[in-house]
Amino acid sequence: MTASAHLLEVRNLSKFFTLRKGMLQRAAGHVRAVDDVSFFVDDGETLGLVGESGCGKTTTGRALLRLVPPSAGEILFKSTQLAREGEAPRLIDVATATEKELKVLRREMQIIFQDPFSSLNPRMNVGQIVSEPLDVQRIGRQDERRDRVGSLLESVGLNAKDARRYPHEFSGGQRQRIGIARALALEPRLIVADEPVSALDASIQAQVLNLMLDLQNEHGLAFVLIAHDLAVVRHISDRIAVMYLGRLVELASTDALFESPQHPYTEALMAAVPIPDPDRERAKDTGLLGDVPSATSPPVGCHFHPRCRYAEDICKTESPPLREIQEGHTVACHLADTIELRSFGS
Amino acid sequence: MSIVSRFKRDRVGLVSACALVGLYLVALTAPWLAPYDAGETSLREVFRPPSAEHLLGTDQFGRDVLSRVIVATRVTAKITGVAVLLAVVLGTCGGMYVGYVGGRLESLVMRLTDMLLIFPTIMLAIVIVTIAGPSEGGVIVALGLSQVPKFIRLARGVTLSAREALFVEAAKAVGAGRWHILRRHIWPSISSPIIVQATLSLPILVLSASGLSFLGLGVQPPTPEWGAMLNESKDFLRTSPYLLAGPGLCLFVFVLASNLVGDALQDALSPRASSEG
Amino acid sequence: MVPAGLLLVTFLFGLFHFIPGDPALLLAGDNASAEVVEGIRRAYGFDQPLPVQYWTYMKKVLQGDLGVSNFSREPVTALILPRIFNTAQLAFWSMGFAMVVSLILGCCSAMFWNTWIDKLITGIALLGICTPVFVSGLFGIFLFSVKLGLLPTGGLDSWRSFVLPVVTLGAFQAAVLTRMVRASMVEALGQDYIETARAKGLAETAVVFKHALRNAMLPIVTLFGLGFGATLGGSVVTETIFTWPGLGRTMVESILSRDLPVTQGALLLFAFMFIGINLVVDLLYAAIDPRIRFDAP
Amino acid sequence: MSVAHSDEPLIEVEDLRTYFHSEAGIAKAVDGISFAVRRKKTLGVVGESGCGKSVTARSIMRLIRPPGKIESGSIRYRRGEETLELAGLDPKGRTLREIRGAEIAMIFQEPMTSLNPVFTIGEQITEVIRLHLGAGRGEARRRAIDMLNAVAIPSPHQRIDDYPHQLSGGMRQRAMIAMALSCHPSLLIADEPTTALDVTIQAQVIRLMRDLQREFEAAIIFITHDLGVVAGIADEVMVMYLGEIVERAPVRDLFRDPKHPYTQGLMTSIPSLNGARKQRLPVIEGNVPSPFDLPRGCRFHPRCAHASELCRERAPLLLEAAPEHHVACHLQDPELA
Repeated sequence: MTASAHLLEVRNLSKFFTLRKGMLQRAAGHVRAVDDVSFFVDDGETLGLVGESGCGKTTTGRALLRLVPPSAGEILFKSTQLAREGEAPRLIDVATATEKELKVLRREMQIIFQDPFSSLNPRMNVGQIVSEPLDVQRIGRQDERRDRVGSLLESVGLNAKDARRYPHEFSGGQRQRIGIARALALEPRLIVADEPVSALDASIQAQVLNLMLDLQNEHGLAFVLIAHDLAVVRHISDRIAVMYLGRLVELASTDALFESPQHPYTEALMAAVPIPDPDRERAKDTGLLGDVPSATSPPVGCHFHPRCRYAEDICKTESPPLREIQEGHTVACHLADTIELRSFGS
Repeated sequence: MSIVSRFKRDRVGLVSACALVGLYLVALTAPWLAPYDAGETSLREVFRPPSAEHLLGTDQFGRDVLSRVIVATRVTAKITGVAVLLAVVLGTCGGMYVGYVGGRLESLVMRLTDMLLIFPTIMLAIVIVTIAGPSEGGVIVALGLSQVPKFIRLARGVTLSAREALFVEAAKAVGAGRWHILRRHIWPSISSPIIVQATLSLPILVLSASGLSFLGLGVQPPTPEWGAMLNESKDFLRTSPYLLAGPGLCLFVFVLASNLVGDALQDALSPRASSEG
Repeated sequence: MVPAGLLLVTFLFGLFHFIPGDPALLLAGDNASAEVVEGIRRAYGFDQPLPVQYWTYMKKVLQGDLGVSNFSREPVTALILPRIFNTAQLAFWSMGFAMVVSLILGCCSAMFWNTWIDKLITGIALLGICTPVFVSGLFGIFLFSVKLGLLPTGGLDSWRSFVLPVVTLGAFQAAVLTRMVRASMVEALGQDYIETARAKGLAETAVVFKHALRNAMLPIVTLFGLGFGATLGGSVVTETIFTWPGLGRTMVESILSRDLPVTQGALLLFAFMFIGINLVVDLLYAAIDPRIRFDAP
Repeated sequence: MSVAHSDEPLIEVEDLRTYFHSEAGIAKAVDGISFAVRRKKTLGVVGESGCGKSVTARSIMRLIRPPGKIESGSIRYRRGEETLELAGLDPKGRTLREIRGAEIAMIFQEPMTSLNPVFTIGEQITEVIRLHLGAGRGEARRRAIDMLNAVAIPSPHQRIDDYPHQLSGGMRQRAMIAMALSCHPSLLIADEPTTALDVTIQAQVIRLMRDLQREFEAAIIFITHDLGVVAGIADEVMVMYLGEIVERAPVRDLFRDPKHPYTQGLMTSIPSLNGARKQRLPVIEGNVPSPFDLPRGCRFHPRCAHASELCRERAPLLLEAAPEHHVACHLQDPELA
């Protein structure tokens, strides 16, 4: 394995949940929350992961850090911490890493959460919250940690004195900054950001997005940004992966995806984004039918076919494989070559 | 606003907390406080109605009721205090453990506690007393064990919800181990609901302890106990109804005070109150 | 239900063995001769291996044979069965009283939340839960039987015998349940769908008694189930106060006189009553909660 | 304020103040707002959390619960020939109950919790039909099925007997809309009706509401925090900040030419589908102040890049800066600028 590999490479990741019923907890069915998903992330880039609720994007994000143990697949991370001094980084599979390795890996991959209210322990003050990673990993002495917490808080736009205050004294945007400071404490190289701005007001959302961009520029951080808001994802992602009912349906660079979406679901998703322009918003046609089907019994064939206006017979029986249409642009649609989809490029 | 200051502003809670503390002080100093020896019989002084000499009168053996009531405070305080402690320790440890570990053991324990919870406290206590024998120790064990299912349930519930909380996931994401999470995140969430439940269990235990004694299944005579005293008094209702007053009133005050303290603590510690304040 | 029953019978079987001392000695009494004890040991099969004893016991219970009383030498079943009816009557009327009172007071309290009506009702309920049945019962006897001579002090002769026990036991449960009904109703009245109901133009009574109460009924059914159990438990004390010829008093007397077969039988019947109530509650709950009714496969 | 148009507005709110009294002080959730809703038109209300947009809606419905209270102001509702003063009515009284659900209906953000879980959607829809239209059981059921059909719920004959938990989020919100429109109200108040829904479902629901408005000829007050959503449905938009209206204009004027620095800030700070990528967004600095501790002068001044001494001292009035375009900013006041 060479050092030139991607920072993170996910191969055929799957996560099944077993539904249990009754007193004896018998297995009553499986939910394929994540179904054979593959992608990679390079150093310093942002990969956006979009889809509607229940598409498996959050489970994917948690599986990357093994907060949810994956059912199958590999999650290869290029670790410098686990490599020997002076040697090339070592590729390690997060899915099968030992507890010890995992703890070291935590320094290199971190997560920030959607809900800035429940992700901070209300009984701990901000200083304790932000220094928790340092305490757990036993980094530095007590006073060094305190200084570090101060500088971390300042780097996310808060005051070092805020360390003595409690989460409920802060607004939503400020809490999200605290969560980011905690994630930054270990100087990770990859941060999984799970809907980091969707609980925030519009004017605060921009502040947090700016902070993420600044941090990326300063530290060369890589992000996996999980979000349902396409405009947000487009704004800070280099490449975007679209998920539907546990499967990856399209993956491309942001520009390519918007200029020539290849999957009808991507098109529908883009068309549904509300645009703050009365004339364009009213003129547009959002022709997506019906609701997202239940994840416990997804449609046979292409999961999307009952809602797809282009669907043909083959879509009802055969599941489309993911194939590369252009370099770096993959799509899982039988009809990708035959149908003409709208462009959303500027 | 802090919990202490919220509690302090609750006048009723404060007064009842003082009353409860007062009762425990009485319990501690009972032998010195009692004007007479609680066990001293005097055949010349049977059934004296309340007077300056015997504020609550004397009973069928000529014993001073006031002194007996005071010493009984000590008995009740001891029994219920130790029983609550037993239930808290066993229930909290058990509940936290099964809640955190989960799996088969958890479902087994929870099914068992669910089953035990459908039996009223006094029935469970009666069963255990039947086994352990009617004595002070037996009553303590019976009452303590009868409350354990409640605490297991509570501790497990809080542990489960804390375990699912995002801040625990965040802690796992920075590499925190099981012990760190239990100590730093789960234990702090669990302590206040347990304290509230313990205070709310106190009146139930006081009632059950005196109920057992009333039935003759609790503390045995001649040890003074409110329930047992009430049971004895019932044969002399026609002639000496004043015998009811002392133990009845004490029971009422103890139960009222502990109920009010429990309610006040619940209000002060509930998350709703802290988010509004 | 079946596993619970099995567990119970096992437990009661174990009762003999949990109790310190020789079971045969217990049955025979303190001053029985060695031959008598030995005879009992053989008669009861205590000399058999444990699994055999267990199997015999199970078989007997299933056949309705709960053994013979140590003292009266009557079959336990015959001794106990008429008592169950008396206890059931007491519990039934007390619980009925408690349900009616607590529903009315609890709903009133929630409807006039934080007004003087609410405070009055919660105050009365608080006093109620702080007065144990044996205090209020004795006081009732003193007032209505001794002083006024209106009602009998105990026993079971006419409808007048019911008044004091039912009211004493019922009032305590009513106080406990009023607080819980009120809490459930306050909770239900705080939900979003209440705002929807008000936005539809419904009168406040329809909002409270249709939309809120129907939802609050879910926890209330459970509470009433637990309350019924507690009433049965409370009947033990109540029967002792009012010398009521019920199962509870029989059980207490048997414990005091160490009449183990009777204790066992009474406990078994009590336990089955609790389990039965629980079962009814579960069924009722499923019947009124559409989320359970329609999720079953 | 003069009414420029011949047709009189359906609802006229004047200087409405709704405060919440608590131990921490008085929260002025709505503090002196005036606006009008015209028949068959949609008024969009935009603002961030805590700006008072939901409290405004609930004040009109008189659904404010203690410790909240309408302190002053008037809400005039035109009902045929007469004009009713909603702010003066008894919130539990008969007149208001006749209006609620029948003439003014409301839908809420969370379709899961705002439908009663123990009644079928049919029972919940027929309840309001029978209450206000006096219809019989069969007639009400027929109407309910028609309404479910109108909101595009597939196989309404079966769906009508479903409980809320058996429907998806989008279907539940459609059922809510069916319930709200079932008595043909003249005003529908929609409080963030699409916020809890996925984008594709949101688009469907908004389209549905636009179609239904034409069919049912109802006026709508549409509350949202999403400028994109409001652009798609409103005829007129008012932007609220900390209990006050900062700008009110016809929808095209507002999006073409936002005049208040707050409105401008909101528009530039959201990422768009065609703007520059990976660049810092222009932001409104700082946080929304606590409602218990409102800034003096213009409430937006601590976050405003153009704030002057005047802004710190004196609160601006909502004035007409262009035809029908009202804005509350000293910079737009010709006498002061």
